This record gives sequence, structure tokens and C-alpha cells, in this order.
Amino acid sequence: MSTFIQAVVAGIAAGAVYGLLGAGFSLAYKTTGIINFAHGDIAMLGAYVTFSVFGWGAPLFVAALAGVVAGGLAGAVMERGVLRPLYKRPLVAGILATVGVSVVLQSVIQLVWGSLPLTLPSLASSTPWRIGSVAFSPAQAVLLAVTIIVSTALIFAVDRTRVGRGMRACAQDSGVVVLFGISPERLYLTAFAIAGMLAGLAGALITPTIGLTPSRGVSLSVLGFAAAVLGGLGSVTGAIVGGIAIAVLRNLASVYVSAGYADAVAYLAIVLVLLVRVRGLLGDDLETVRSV
Amino acid sequence: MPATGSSQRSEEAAAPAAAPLAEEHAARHARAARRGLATILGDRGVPGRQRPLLTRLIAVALLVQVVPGLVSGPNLLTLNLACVYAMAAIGLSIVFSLGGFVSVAQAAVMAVGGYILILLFGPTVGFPVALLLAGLGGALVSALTGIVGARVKSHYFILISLALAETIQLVITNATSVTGGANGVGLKAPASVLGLDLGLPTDYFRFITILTFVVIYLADSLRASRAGLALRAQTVDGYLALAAGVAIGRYRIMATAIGGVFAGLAGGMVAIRDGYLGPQNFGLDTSILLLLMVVIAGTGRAGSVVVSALILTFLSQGLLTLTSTGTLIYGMGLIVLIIFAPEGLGGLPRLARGALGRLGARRAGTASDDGGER
Amino acid sequence: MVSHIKWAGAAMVGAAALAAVGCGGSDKTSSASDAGSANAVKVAIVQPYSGDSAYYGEYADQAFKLAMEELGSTPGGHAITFVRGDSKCVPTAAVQAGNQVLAQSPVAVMAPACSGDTLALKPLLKARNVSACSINLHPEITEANGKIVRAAPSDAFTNELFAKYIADKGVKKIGILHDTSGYGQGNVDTLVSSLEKNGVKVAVNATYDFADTDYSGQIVKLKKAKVDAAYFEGYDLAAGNLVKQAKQLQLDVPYYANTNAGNDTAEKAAGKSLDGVLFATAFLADSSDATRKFTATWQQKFNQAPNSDSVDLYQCAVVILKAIEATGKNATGATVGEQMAKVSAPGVTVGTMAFDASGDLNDPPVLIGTWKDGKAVLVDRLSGAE
Amino acid sequence: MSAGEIGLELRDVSVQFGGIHAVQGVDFSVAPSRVHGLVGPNGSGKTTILNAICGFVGSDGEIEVGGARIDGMGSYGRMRRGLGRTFQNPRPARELTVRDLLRIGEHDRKAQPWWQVALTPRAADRALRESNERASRLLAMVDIGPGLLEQQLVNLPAGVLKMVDIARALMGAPRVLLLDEPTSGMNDVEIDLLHAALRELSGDSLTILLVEHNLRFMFDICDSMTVLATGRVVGHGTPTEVFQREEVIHAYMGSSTASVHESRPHPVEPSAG
Repeated sequence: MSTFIQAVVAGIAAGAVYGLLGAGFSLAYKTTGIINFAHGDIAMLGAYVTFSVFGWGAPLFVAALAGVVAGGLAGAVMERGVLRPLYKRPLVAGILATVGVSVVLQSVIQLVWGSLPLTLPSLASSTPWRIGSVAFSPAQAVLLAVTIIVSTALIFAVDRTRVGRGMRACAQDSGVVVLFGISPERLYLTAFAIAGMLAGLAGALITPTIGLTPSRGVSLSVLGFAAAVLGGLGSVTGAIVGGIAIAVLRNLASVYVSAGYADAVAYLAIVLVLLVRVRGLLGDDLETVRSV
Repeated sequence: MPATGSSQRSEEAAAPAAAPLAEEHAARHARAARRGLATILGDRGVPGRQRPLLTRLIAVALLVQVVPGLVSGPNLLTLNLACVYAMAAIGLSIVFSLGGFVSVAQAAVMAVGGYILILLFGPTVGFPVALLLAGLGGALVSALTGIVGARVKSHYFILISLALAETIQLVITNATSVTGGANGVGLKAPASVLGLDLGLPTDYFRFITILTFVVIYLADSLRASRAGLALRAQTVDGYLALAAGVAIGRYRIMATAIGGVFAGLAGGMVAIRDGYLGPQNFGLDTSILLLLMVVIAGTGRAGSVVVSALILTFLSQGLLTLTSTGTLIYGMGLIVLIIFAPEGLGGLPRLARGALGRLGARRAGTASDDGGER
Repeated sequence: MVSHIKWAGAAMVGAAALAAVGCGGSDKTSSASDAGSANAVKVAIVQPYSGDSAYYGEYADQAFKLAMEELGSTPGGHAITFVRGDSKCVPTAAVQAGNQVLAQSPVAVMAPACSGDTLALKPLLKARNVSACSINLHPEITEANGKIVRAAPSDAFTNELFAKYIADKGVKKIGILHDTSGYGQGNVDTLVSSLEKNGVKVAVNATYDFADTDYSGQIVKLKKAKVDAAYFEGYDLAAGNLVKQAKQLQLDVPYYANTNAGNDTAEKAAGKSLDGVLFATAFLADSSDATRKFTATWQQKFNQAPNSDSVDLYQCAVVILKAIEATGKNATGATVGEQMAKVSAPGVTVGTMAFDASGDLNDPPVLIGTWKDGKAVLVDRLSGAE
Repeated sequence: MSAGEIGLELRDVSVQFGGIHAVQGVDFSVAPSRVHGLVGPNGSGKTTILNAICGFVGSDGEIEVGGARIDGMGSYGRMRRGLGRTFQNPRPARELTVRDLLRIGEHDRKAQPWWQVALTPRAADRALRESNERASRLLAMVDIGPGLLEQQLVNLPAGVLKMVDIARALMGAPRVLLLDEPTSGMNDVEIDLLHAALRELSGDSLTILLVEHNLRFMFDICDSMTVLATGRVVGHGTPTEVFQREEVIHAYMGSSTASVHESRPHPVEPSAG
């Protein structure tokens, strides 16, 4: 039993970061309809900036903030420079453009910081507390706490603020947002900036655990995407739940099934959820009746 | 009986009904026709009819004879790889532009074909049989994505194809006793077919060129057939296809299966080319590269996919290796191309012809007559 | 008509692409001398030059640079041109890169630092009759009359001694985590068989993926199995991360690790968690006069500390240069290969590098090291003279 | 025109969207060679009934074409039983030409395995020529020359696109033709052409079900009508009967009914066939 609890607890802590990645992914998707495969690379950029600022002698907390800002900037620049002409184009154009951005970010990181792996110290001690036979470290607690605070603030912002409501309206019909007194362009920019900040934060948070390598971003993008889809594309709460569910599932699968196939088990679960959910929602292969 | 009769009879008597208005009507259509002149001139020929087979055969014969003399060493090897990628990309273009699926599993489908070939081919199973089975295996796995994917929307399909791709990777990596795991597995015997020794880059080129042309021919045939047309209609407007009596689900699964055959064959040919297979080269990056080939080619004929496969393979083997700057240029080029050439390479000649057509129309003044008929 | 124009256009674009790559794509020359001169030879370096393992390519270039400064840049009067192939630490990419560089007829090859890459290259080397020097630890890299010499100890050799060392520490039941790379698989296979020979039970033998960010599932699995020791295999960063995460989850048993845990990156990732972790390695900066001298030179020249990979790559560079020197006028893949097999060259981790019939180092070093106050220190020497 | 035959019949057809009844208990039948109109205000369920007949939305109740039940079949099965259907707003696919669209319309009539094109190109060419001829004849009926076949759909004016869409539906040689707002986007000239063509078509045993906002057009062409309000049938009858009934007028158009009565019938000869 304690093994089970330990696997779940460790999964929750690890999954919180996937959730943050997924939340940013989801927010950008919800507003613009773009699936951003550079999301993980923005996270890595944020992490590398955190590394550098920390290296200049700034406190870790300040360095992490710099990483968040860098992520936000990267998101905004990407929206302005790359994605803006692509909203009306087919899904695949947007996807491949973000793949292009991912390639660019990776090579920029490699040019600036080199390919040698780098590392960052944790925000808090990684010496664990022992609760019963379950270990839980302050570092994990900080990670979880930051995720909860940030995602709560985000959900609140999306629900209550004018910009947030605009984003939700945007998901339905970009024409409607004009009624909120906001231009859709500004909303898109805001959404990507916030998504970038979330990515930067996730990067800064996850680096102490995994270290920095230029191409790590790809697997972070995939994790964020999986979390967002499992939680339901477009929902911030869903993404957090999805991220945690994936991590817990993987942990349980590697303890009780097979470590080698843990990812496969997680993917299988996602596909099953998708099949049930999507069929339940749509009933047929065509989403809605042609509008009259 | 009554069904066909109805349209038959009405056709005969239709003309007189609107006789007084015919002139104005004709003028309107002439105007419309003129407006679309450039597009008509740029049309890809009569759909449903292929370039004469003889021309193709001569082209293959020429390529097979001439190219191995002109290209050698590393470039010939890269050319061979480009042909392999072209086959897989043509398959993906069927999945994508006819099936309507954005799949990131094409490289994994290649892996299935590749492993089938490398594990089966040996003293007991001949090369042609093993290659056919590779194609068949690719078809089955790819059809699986179609069966599952027909139930979900496109964004979710990407994740489903991703899940399949990752699972195939995991199986290959973990089933070490069969696949050799990450260390990969070597070819058991040298392959030869039609008197060609496929271990030699020149003979390999001859065979893969023939194979690629067969794939191009089949893909173009599919596209030109009524089934291909029904699939194209379905990607644009599902209701239109339904209203025409197209069994959408079945057709889309067929598209994924056919795309999978080509990927399976390509995977098998990778195994022959390298004499070795490992799981790593069938990863997400290869799938994305194939998707790029398809998108950059535009949704045109298989021939343009071959061109973009050539360009991207040589780029990825040359520019992309050894330096980060090369990768940077590649990434930026990618973004620029996607933004500024919405229809890919296939669209570039059309853009050019459109400009020419406008120019020509202005000069000729009344080009509308032959514009309609061509 | 139109379609013909289109095809002509396509052909032109294709030809342009061919020409562009043919002219500038595949190799960089770093020798000052004229490549066309009669005595010029090509040496192929197949290494990861892009991706996460690109630092191996950097090390390899640095190793040749240093070796050519010390031994002269024209061994035996041959001007050396380097042809580089990017193996990306991906076996299939290694085959492709290998095909590309071997098509340019090099006389010797510096084999890629990732074992899987080199294993995949082996048949090509045989087919082209070119020899390579490798730093890979995987047991199957070398074989009798093979085309590869190895300037590092095989994992089979190291792990036989290491397993006995672990057993002697009183370990009865061990849990192993390793990655799914070719190197990881080979390393653990030899370790497991040696451990079992020494009566140590392998209770868990689980894998993780390169792309994984979180190993808690695997570590909990070790806890569940109640092992009394753990062995962590991984490339530098992963080795460090594994140790750190295991400490965090309170897997309170002695840790053992592969050679990569002795590299700086692992220490940066894991910090104090690495203290007391015992790893088997061939190189420790502070283990002998030769290593101390080499460390100082490398540090001064490249402004970074050498590790077991860079020192082995340097040794390979020396072997290749010495073999070319010994060949005399007629340097081909075959003749240089012969000389490589019977070379006798000064080494760093061993006094004199010489190879046995299967291409393995004679009297290879096996050191047990650990981390103490941010420094890798020697605990024990299981093989090899100081 | 055999009186006992039935082209299309709906019995107690209902459609629900998440608990809301969009269409409830609709009955009507149309004989071959007849044009039947569905009228009602926006949201009264006209197009939903068309969608239900085609199987685009799930429905309860019985639907028969030519005396055979088609409810329970998939869309494509129903089309193969002789349904044809046009759309209010045909989406012009950029890469499709008029010829392509018409060939798609022929889909269920002529099965052609895709490899036929590859293996027997001559037979494929022959099939293509045949379908071109059919397409040309159909287009001629609405006074469109064969030159338009090569035209891309996006370049067509809205009215012509609608005509082409109708021709597309006819390529499948249906027994029952469902028309969704065919005149929207057409000018008067085109409406006249359409009128003549539909008369011509129904002259043979084609059954036509029409959803249309152009009341004058409806009045002129329909043999019978069903009036709908909020998903229910509120009346049946000939156009003259229907437009005289108080509740129909009220349910249908409110104030604008006056224009129907005042307008003279359009001067088109209904006896052209």
C-alpha cells in the first residue's frame, strides 16, 4: 500500500509540471486554435535564461522570474512573427510552423549555451520529509504549491477578467470578441505571452530535476500536448488534471506493469479516454449539422 | 429504370425553355471563364487521365541508365535515401490530402515494414516476398490509425498517431530478443532482385527508382480515380461526400491502408539500404520530416512530393549536420516557406503561371474563347 | 505541355539541390595543407555533432587538435584531411553518416562515442576494409580479427571486476535501472551475468527512456522490491538525475553506478547526493601522474576539465596518428588498419597502449571512484598499473 | 404518372438534439413526378427534415423511398437507394473543378475500383468520357456550356455554383431529389432557368422535395406543400390552399403574407414539359 501511495505522491509532484505545460498549451490552443509544438522549447529557453541569470549571481527566485519573462517574450514574438498569418490556414500549416520555431529555438540554445548538459539547484531542499513510509521533499512541495497557486490564478483570470472572457469567446467565434472591446489580435498576443510565461515557469521548475539539454524541449512539448488533450483541449483545469493523471499512470504502470512499457500504458489510457469521450460528445464522425 | 430515365428525357428538352435569356447567360459565363483563365491554364491536365505510360517508362529507363554514371559516392547514397523518403512521403500525402488525417506516425509505419523485412528476409523467405509482407504490415498498422482516427477530430488524431508511433518505438526498444532493441538488427543476407545486387548503391538506385515510379503511378491513379475524387471531396466537405453516396469511413481507412503500404515498402528499403535497422531513425523527427515533404510539395501530384523529398533529404543530410547554424537556417527557411508559399512547391509554378496568365490575358485582350475549352 | 514544364522545373530544382550539397555539404577541412597532394590522407571522424550528445563531436575535434600538437600534424609525412560524419548518437544516423564518409575513402575512422552507433557501423568498416578506433565500452565492439581497436576497457572486463567488488561489499539483492541505449543494454547485460556468477540476486532490472524526465516510478519499484543496493546506469546527466531522485524518494541503500557518474555533469546535476556513490571507471583526474598532467594540459588548452570520454578520445587520436606514421608511404585503409592493430603508443589511463588479437587494450585500467566534496576521488584500483 | 406509387414518404419522423425536439411527428408523402414544398419560418425544422432523410442526423420514425424503408441505413446507403440532395451553401473546394464535382455526384452510380485507372487506363478513359458527356448534357439543361467543366469551383458566381450543385445531385440519377434553398444566390434569369429545368425533371418520374424561402417560386412550382412551425406540421395542401389558411399564414410569415397574395404568378409556362 505504501508503495502505491509513494508512486501516486511522486506522480502528483512530477505531473504538476506537465500540468503547467499543458495549461499553457491549452490556453494558446483555446484562443487561436494552434497546436504549439514549440511549447516545450520555450520552456527550455526559460530554463536556460534562468540558468544564466542565476549564474550572474541573482537569487534563484529572481532568476526563475527572468525565465518566466523570457518565456513570455518568446511566446509573444512567436505569435507576432510566425503564427499571425496562419490562423486562417489549415491545421497542418500552423503545426509545421511551430515545428520550425522549435528547430530555431533548439539551435539558438545550442549556439548560445552549447550542447553540454547544464544544471540548476532546486528552489528548496531535496532532502525528503518522511510521512509514514512515504517520502516527500520540500522541493516537490514547492513545485506543487507553485502549480496550484498559478493555475488557480489563471482559472480565476480566465473566468473573471475581460481579457479572459474574451479568450473564451474567441474559442467560439473570433468575431464575437469585438463586442468585448478587445481586438482578436491583442487577445492572441496575450494568450501566447501567457502561455509562454507558463512554459518558462514550467521550465524553471523542472530543470533542477532533469537538467538542461537543448533538445529536451521536444519531449516536454509532447507531455504538454498529451496533458492538454487528456484534460480536454481548451480547459486549464483539465490540463492540470491531465498532466497529473499521466504522471501517476506512468508511475503506477512502471511499478506494477513494466517500466519499459509505462509510456505505452499511459498512451493507451489516453486513447481510450478520447474514444469514449469524443464518441459520447459527437455521436458520429461528423461534428455538427451543416448550418442552415 | 425510372431514375436514369428522368435525367435522360429532361436533357433533350432543356434547351428551348430558356432561349430568350441564353445570350445574357452565356455572356455571364464567359466573364466568369475569363476571370478564371489563369487558373484554367494552370490546370493539371484532364483529371482521370494519366501521363502516357510510355513516357513514364522512358523516363525511368533514362534515369536508371544515366544517373548512376553521373552521381556517385555520398550523393548517390543520399539520392537513394531521398527515394525511400519519397515513397513514404507519397504514402503520407495519401493519408493526409485524401484521408484528411494529420499523422505523425508515418515513420513508425515505416519501422514496421522495415522490421518485418529485416526479420523475415533470409534463406527461407525471399526478398520480393519479404518486401511485399513489409508493405502489407505497413498497411495493417496504418489502417489501425484510420479505424481509430475516423472516430475523433483532427487535433485528437494527432495525439492518437503520436501514441501509436511511441508505442511502436517502445515495443521495438524493449522487445530486445526479437528486434535487438536499441542496438538494432542487421540484415541476414545480401538482397538481390531482377539481377540487381542491392548491396551496390548503383543497383540499389536502379531498383528504388523503378519502385518509386510504381508508387508514383499508383498514387496518381488513386488520385485520379473516382475513389480518389470521393476522398478529396470528403476532406473538403464531409456532407457533400455523404450526399454523393460515399462511405466516408471505409474510404478513409482505405486511404490510410494504401498510405501504409507505401511506408511499409519504404521501411523495407531502408533496411536494405543500410543493411541495418534501429528504432531511433523512425522517430518523431522523421515523421515530421515526411509531413514537411508533403506540405511543402503542396497537395499536387506525387511527382511534386518526390521533388520536395529530394530537396529536403539533401538539405537534412547536408545543411543540417555538423553545425547548429545550419539547423537555424533550416528552421527559419521552414517558417518562411510555410508563411509565404501557402500551397508549397506545387503552388509556386501555379503562382507564376497565374501571374503569366494575367499578363497574357491583358495582352491578348479576348482570350476567353479558348479559355473555356482548352 | 504544362506538365512538361513542371517536370523540367522539378529536374532543375533537384539538380540544384544535388549541386549545392555536392559542393559544400559534407565535409570541412581543417588541415592547412593541400588536400590534393600525393601524401594527403583522409581521416574520418564519425561523432554526434548535433543534438544532445554534440559535445562528443567537440571532444573528438579537441582530442585530435591536442594530439596533433603533441605528435606533429603530418605523421609519416601525410597531410591529414578530416571528413566528419554526424552520427547524432543514433545508430541509423551513424550508418548513414558512415556510408557518406566511407564513400570518400578515409584511411582510418574515429568511431562514434555512442556504442550503438559503432555497433551499427561495424559491418560497413568490414565491407570497406577500414579500421576504426573506438572508445565504446560495449562488450561486442571488438572481436577477433575485427576492424576496431578500443582505447578503453570493455564493460565485460570492467563489470566482471566490479561485480565481484559489489559482492564483496556484502550485497545480496540488487536493483538495476538502465536506459534503453545500446551502451546501457550492453553494460547491464555484462553486469547482471557477472553479479549472478558472484551470488548477487538481481531483483529488479528496469529501463527508462532518454526522453524521460521523471524516474520516480522506477525508483519506487526498487523500494518495493526491498533491494539492499542499487546500480544506476546512464549517460552523464541521467546518471546524476537518477541518483538525486533516488535520494529524494529515500531509497536508503548503497548506490553503484557506471563510469558516467564520475563525469562533472553528473556531479552538477546531483550535487552532494553523489557523495559515497561508487562507480567503476578507467579515468580519474587524480589517480596518477599521467592523468594529472593530462588534466592540467586539457584544462589549460580548452578551459574545461577532461572526463573519461575526452581522455579516451584523445588516446584514440594518438593511436590513429601513430598508425598513420608507422604506415609509411602507402597509407590505405588496409595498411593503416594493420598498423593500428599492432600499435604501441603512449597513453594516459595506461602507460603504453597496445592491443590484443581482438583489438582490446592490454592490461586495461579499472578504478573505483566516488565523489567527495565535489571532487572525484580514487577509492580502489581493481586492474591496471599506475 | 401512376397515382398509386409513392416517391418519398415520412411517417412520424422526429429529430432530437440533446433533449430538444427540433422536429416532431412529421408525416407527408410525395408521389413521383410531383414537386413538394416544405415551408415555415426559420428554425421550423425544414433543413433538419432534409438532414434526417439523408441520415446526416439521427431520427425516429419511418422514411421510405420508392416504397422501401431507408431509415436505419447509413447516409451512403440511403443515397444508393435513390436519394439526391443539394446544399444551401455548397462549399467550393479550391482544388476541385466543375468536372470533379460532377464526377463525385456520380459516385454511387458507377463503382470504379481505384486500381482500374492504373491497370486498364483505356477503360478508365472511356468511363471518364462517358461521365463527361453526361455532365455536359446536364449542364446544358441549365444552359451552361461544356467549357465550364474545367472551371474551378471557387471561380464560379454563387448562382452558377448552385446550378452546378444541382447538376451534381442529378449525376447520381436519383429517384428523389431534395433541394435546399436552390434559388438563394440566383438572379431572376437563373431562377427562370431552374424553374424550367425542375419542371422538366419532374415530368419524368422524379420526386422533388423543396425547401425554399422564395415564396413566389414555391407557389409557381409546387404541386403540394407541407407547412411547419417549431418542428411540427401545421398544414398540408396545394399552394393555393396553403396560402389561404389563416393559421398557416400566421405561423409562416406574419405580416409579409400580404405580398404573396398580391403578387401575380410569375409568367413562366408550366407546360413546357
